[in-house]
Amino acid sequence: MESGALFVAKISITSSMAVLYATIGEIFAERSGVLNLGVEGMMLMGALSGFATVHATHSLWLGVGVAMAIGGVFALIHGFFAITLKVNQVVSGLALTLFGIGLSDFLGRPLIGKVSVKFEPVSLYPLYKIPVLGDVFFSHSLLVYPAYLLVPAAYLFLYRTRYGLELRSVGENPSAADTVGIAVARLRYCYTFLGGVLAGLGGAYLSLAYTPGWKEQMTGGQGWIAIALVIFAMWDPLRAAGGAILFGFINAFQFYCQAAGITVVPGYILRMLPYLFTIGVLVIITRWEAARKRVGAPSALGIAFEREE
Amino acid sequence: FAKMKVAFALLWTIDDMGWTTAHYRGIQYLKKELGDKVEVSYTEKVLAANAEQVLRGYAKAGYKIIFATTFEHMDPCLIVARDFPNVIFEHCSGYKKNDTNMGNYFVRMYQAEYLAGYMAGLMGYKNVGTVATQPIPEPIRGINAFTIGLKKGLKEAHVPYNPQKVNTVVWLKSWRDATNETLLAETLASRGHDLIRQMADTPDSSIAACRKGVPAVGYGIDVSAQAPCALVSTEWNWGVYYVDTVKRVLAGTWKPAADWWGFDKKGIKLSPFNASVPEKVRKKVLAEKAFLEKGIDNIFAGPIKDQSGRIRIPEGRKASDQDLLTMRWLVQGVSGKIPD
Amino acid sequence: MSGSDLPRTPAVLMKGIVKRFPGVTANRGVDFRILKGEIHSLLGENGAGKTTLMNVLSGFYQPDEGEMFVNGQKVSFRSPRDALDHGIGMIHQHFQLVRNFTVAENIILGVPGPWTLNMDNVEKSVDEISNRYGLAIDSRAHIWELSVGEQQRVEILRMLFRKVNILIMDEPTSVLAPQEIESLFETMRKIKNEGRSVVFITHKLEEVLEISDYITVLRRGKVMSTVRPEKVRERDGTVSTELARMMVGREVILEVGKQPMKTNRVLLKVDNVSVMGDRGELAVKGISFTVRKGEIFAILGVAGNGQRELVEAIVCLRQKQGGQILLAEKDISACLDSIAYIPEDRTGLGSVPDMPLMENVALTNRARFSKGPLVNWKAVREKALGLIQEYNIAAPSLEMKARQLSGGNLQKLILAREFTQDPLLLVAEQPTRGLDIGATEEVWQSLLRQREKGAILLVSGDMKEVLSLADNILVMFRGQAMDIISGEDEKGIERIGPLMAGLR
Amino acid sequence: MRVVLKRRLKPLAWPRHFLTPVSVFMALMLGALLFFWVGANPLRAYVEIFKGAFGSFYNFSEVLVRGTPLILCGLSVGLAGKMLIWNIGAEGQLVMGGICGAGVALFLSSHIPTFMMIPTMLVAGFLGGALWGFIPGFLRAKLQVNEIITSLMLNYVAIFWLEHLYFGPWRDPAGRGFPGTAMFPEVAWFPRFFGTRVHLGLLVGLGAALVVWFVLAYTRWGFEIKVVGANLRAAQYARIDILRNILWVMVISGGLAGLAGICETAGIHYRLQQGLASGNGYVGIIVAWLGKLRPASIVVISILLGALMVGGDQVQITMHVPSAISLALEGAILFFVLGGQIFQDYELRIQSEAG
Ligand SMILES: Nc1ncnc2c1ncn2[C@@H]1O[C@H](COP(=O)(O)OP(=O)(O)OP(=O)(O)O)[C@@H](O)[C@H]1O
Ligand SMILES: Nc1ncnc2c1ncn2[C@@H]1O[C@H](COP(=O)(O)OP(=O)(O)OP(=O)(O)O)[C@@H](O)[C@H]1O
Ligand SMILES: [Mg+2]
Ligand SMILES: [Mg+2]
Repeated sequence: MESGALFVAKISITSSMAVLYATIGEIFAERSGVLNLGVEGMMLMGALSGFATVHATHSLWLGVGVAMAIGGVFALIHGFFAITLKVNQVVSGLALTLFGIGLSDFLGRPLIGKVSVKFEPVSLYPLYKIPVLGDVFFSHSLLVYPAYLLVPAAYLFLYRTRYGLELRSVGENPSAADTVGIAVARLRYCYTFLGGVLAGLGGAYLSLAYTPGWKEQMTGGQGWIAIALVIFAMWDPLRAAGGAILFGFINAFQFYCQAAGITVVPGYILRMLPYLFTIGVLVIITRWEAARKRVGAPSALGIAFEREE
Repeated sequence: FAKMKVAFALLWTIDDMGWTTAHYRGIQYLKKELGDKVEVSYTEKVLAANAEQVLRGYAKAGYKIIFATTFEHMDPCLIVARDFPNVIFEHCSGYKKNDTNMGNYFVRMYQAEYLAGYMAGLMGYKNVGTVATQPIPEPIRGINAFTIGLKKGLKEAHVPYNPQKVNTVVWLKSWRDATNETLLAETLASRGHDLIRQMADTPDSSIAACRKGVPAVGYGIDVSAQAPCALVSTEWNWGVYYVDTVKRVLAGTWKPAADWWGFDKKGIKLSPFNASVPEKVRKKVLAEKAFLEKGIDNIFAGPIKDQSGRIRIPEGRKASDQDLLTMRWLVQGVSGKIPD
Repeated sequence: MSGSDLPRTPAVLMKGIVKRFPGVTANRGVDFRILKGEIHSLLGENGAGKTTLMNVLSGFYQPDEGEMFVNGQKVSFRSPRDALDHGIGMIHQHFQLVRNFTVAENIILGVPGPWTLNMDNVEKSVDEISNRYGLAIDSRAHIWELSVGEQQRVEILRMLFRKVNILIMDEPTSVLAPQEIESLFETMRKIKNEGRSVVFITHKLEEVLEISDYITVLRRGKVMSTVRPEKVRERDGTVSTELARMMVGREVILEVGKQPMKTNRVLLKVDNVSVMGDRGELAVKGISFTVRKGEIFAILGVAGNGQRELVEAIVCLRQKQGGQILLAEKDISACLDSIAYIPEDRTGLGSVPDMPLMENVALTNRARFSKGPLVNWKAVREKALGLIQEYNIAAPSLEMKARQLSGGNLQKLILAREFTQDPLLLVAEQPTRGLDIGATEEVWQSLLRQREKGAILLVSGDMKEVLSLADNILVMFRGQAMDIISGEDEKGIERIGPLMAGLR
Repeated sequence: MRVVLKRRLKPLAWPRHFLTPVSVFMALMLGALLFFWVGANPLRAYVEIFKGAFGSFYNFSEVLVRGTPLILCGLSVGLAGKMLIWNIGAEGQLVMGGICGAGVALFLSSHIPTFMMIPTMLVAGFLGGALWGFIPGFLRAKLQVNEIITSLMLNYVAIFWLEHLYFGPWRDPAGRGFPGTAMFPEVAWFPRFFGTRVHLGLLVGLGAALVVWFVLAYTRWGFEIKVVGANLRAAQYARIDILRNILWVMVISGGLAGLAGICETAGIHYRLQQGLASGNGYVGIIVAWLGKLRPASIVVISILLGALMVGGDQVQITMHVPSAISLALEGAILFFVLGGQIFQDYELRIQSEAG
């Protein structure tokens, strides 16, 4: 029996990974100015294709790769509509979500209830021996550990590299970026694709590690949570990690209270809590950013770029 | 000679690995048994708002027997039944019927729950964690039967236990929600519960239990393929009811009734046991099952106390079907409240 | 300078450039040549094709016909990057800077280099260059913290950092104060002396004479002529009418016969008003003045010295911190209808570019054209047609979107719309910026006519405009009123330049 | 040589009338592939869909029934969309409308005269949705909090609240512990027409469409909404009270979705139960944008999507094709219609390398 606090900490991590990957991906896409509301659809397609691949080939890593590729390809559909055709990005993203839900549901039929190999928890050798932290952080499935690298890497990439600077400039002022010779459309495609790849990875985490197997709509709204978290995190990968885990925590805490027989608040309020909490934090953060005269959102988010010609 | 047309309105998809899959297996069974006499059709995802449309559509299309298989279909079914007196309607899991052409049916899942609990008790599991779904009489009855069986088993195995808390119930407030089922099962396993009772309509809580190295008891259909650690699963067995009903209609003997089939009519099943269930335990459970098959059901025979220790069913009395169908209290030994 | 008489190979040669837009041919076979180490001015009325030609040269547009040579080599640019690679960089009329980035980040943006970015190093080299060219700037400041003039310096620094050989500047002086213009010219000369070339686009002919080595005049997409400045300078140093005729094809004098008005009772009273700026600092610090009926009162200053904030407080777009503003003795905080405002930002603020002209006419007039909750669109249509006639606006139909109008025509439409409100006070902000001399003349005349009906608060950075129109001139610097000078006061007028730079 | 897309100065006029049909056709071709995938004859499938939707008076009446909540949700999203406010929360507003209207039907029916019953329920439904629209509207207007997220999050909250009510305090005491409120008294049932399930809600939807159209086209307020949507700064300049406009638009937008909620409960379910929140609010977003935010088009699109759903049920029955195909088709249609727009706004140009 694990101590309650440690357990909740640990499970907050495991249960938030899919959202975390998708959030980081969406941060990249939005930082480049592309608002992709199709995260739910991309995650589902990733989850399905990942599981289907593993089911057919028994190769876990191939499954992860395929999930990421399919997530990316789906993102490119949105990219094509948003970047090349310049249609309204909110609508295009919603269409992607619908299409993803419908298609994955449709194609995934024969796979429901099938079992295959899956990612088992692996304790990372020396690290898991660290007292307390070792168990919380380093005895997860192999799909969790990349996130530990991804989060700081994403942060450093955004703020400490030339490519990060270019990426941000494209989301802030594409025409300025264009003036200095940055290929706006190409970058937007790249990062939209990356967003899809990570959403696909998030989906694969669900279908290959967290709740192995395929079920229709198995993401259960996590794609939307990811989109909320991007704003919550003010487009910052470090804050996104914090937010995702916090969100996982609130959800886990709810069940933990029930299991432990603690009833402070009625159950239905507890279930609303993650959502009310998101709204609350969003309000606070927005106020805070406004007070600092800083708007976190990329200035050109959701706006198509077109060189006047 | 035209085949008789039989239709089913289904709650969800035929491969949801839970409620609807169980009905679908029933449909398959019906086709296998009476395929030469009937033509079968079904519609998935019949939500409350469209139930009337789907049922009416079948009635208009000349279907003779229409099964409406979820609670929310009840009222629409009643309305359509009134408009089509020559069509026979059967509604599953509700309580309304009429006197001419609509009956209802359900099966006594609690009997299987009782057996599963009994098995768990005999094996010495005294701190069960239950992933419960929605707080309506059906799961409540199941939890109670499971707990009654569990305590009986523990007593017979001479395992000391905390009479207030042998079965901890946590409510999902949903019939199916894979990620939260996983989360909940992991929470229970990590809190030291020694057996996870899955009650949701997907095998995910059993799967999560297996991953945590805790045995599970599956629900609805046999989950052993997905969750090898499942000791046993309690299964719906709708097929026999469907075959029987259609036969009665063909024979002209069908009458609207409120059917509630137990082991005596094979309305439910217990899956094969996991290899780890000892032979002695199996024997005892099967012996208990044999009673039920003979129609002897003393599961809710008094004295039965509720959580507060109050006697709910006094000595010498047995809960009536009416009591069972409206049950809103938990027996002693269950930890956790009925949420609202 | 010394090198200008030596024979040189052209740094850039453009031959027979044709660029078509839907419905317009902006360049109709332009030949253009830039020598090494020269300042080459490009002149022409609005729509002559100057910007288009330079957009072609800097890789933004692909020409439909024609060839380009850089240092004798044939080139074809697909994007600005290609042009930059050939050492050609353009500073646009609308600055192309990322507001949330620092100066150094903007400068390093798009410069090829290694993966990682060491901002300290970048800042150091930026400081170095800014010292060398006398372009003082804080390389760690964010763009949004900078004045327009400073932003322009960032644009120039960015090109210098990239070591461009051809620097194109599209109307760089239209946003600068006289002092700033002088220092810009200094920088341009330094660049030229290093053997690099500058293309300078402007509407101000005096500047052309002062700085250029060569002048090319475009008209309707064709080169009218390329001359040396000496050829178009009169003996007294003024611009010959020849140049204006080359540009517009007719005589333009740009003089308005302004008669002094009988000043009347006080209309607007601004008393010790302070206003916060966007960055949370006091942008206007206790300014007081009065405007009388029949007066054109000008607020003159370099952009970014608080004029914008003051105007926004008067027209009810911004809250004031302290003080009082009274219009005809009524407090203005109630957002009075008797004020009309012609904003500098014509497309962002003054109109809805994606709406038809008719709806744009209704924009500020909707109350006038409504009965109860309903808008009388028929009346709006009639009014709009009337305005188009009266103000000579070139618009084929009322269903046309506002963004399809040219700058000058859109400005006339906004002017006309605001005049119909019969306002007591008309606030006109940079009403002729970017307009050619022909359009400018029309706008000035309209303003003078309006003066007779109420009062005009003219906000401008253009000294010539202010001197031609204003009865009284308030010079603003860093949020404070330096002085108020009568338009008749010759001595006072001489002090305006220094006052704008903060010297009392 | 390369191919480039260039925006046209003016959208081409001639493709306007058949672009959408052609786009829908293309989407159906993609759908045909899906049918092939499951081994169904696409042509027959589409014939079945068509017959299922329009094959009989009864079938068509069901199309109208499905279309009714879509009209109201589409109007809800569309009105906010005119102002560039993204109301993703129609689903939750619908639920709140259902709850409030049901509250009236369940608890006030003895206090309200019969002829006032249904109007009162409509008002209550409107107010319920309006409240749920007010929250994101207020947060957006006053505090600039992103309304996409807040309205979306409130959907979950509303649905949990609904569940709480019909599982808990509002559960039918005679319902044997099953979830769901008691049936409304019959005075609270919306009248149905022609012996079909087409109910008063359809008229409410059509009426609302008419009102929204009139407001947008002819009133000053409608004009102001459009200005705010087209250029926020110009709206400020024109002294339009943006705050108040956002608030009112979100309140009315929420109210429209709320009407959808009460129409569904009082026209179809006659009680609160599982299945009130069945995605109509989300489909409303598609409806609004497929209808280009125009009320008349929103009505037409709602009915067409209703037809697709009813027809989709039909192929499921006759050809045993999974029901998910309707959803995939909706997504595909949305994509193709969006993409089809390109032919109106852009021209394809082959550019030779000049220079
Ligand atoms: N992106 C465009 N699309 C369509 N037409 C354009 C575009 N840009 C310029 N034009 C047209 O090309 C012509 C030349 O415009 P250009 O901007 O080069 O003029 P300009 O000489 O720079 O004028 P100004 O003095 O007003 O800056 C004008 O008639 C203009 O309307
Ligand atoms: N970006 C654009 N998009 C579409 N049309 C444009 C664009 N720019 C210019 N035009 C068209 O080109 C024409 C000329 O525009 P431009 O701004 O160059 O006029 P102009 O000659 O400078 O007039 P003015 O002297 O009034 O400023 C306009 O009538 C307009 O329809
Ligand atoms: Mg122009
Ligand atoms: Mg120009």
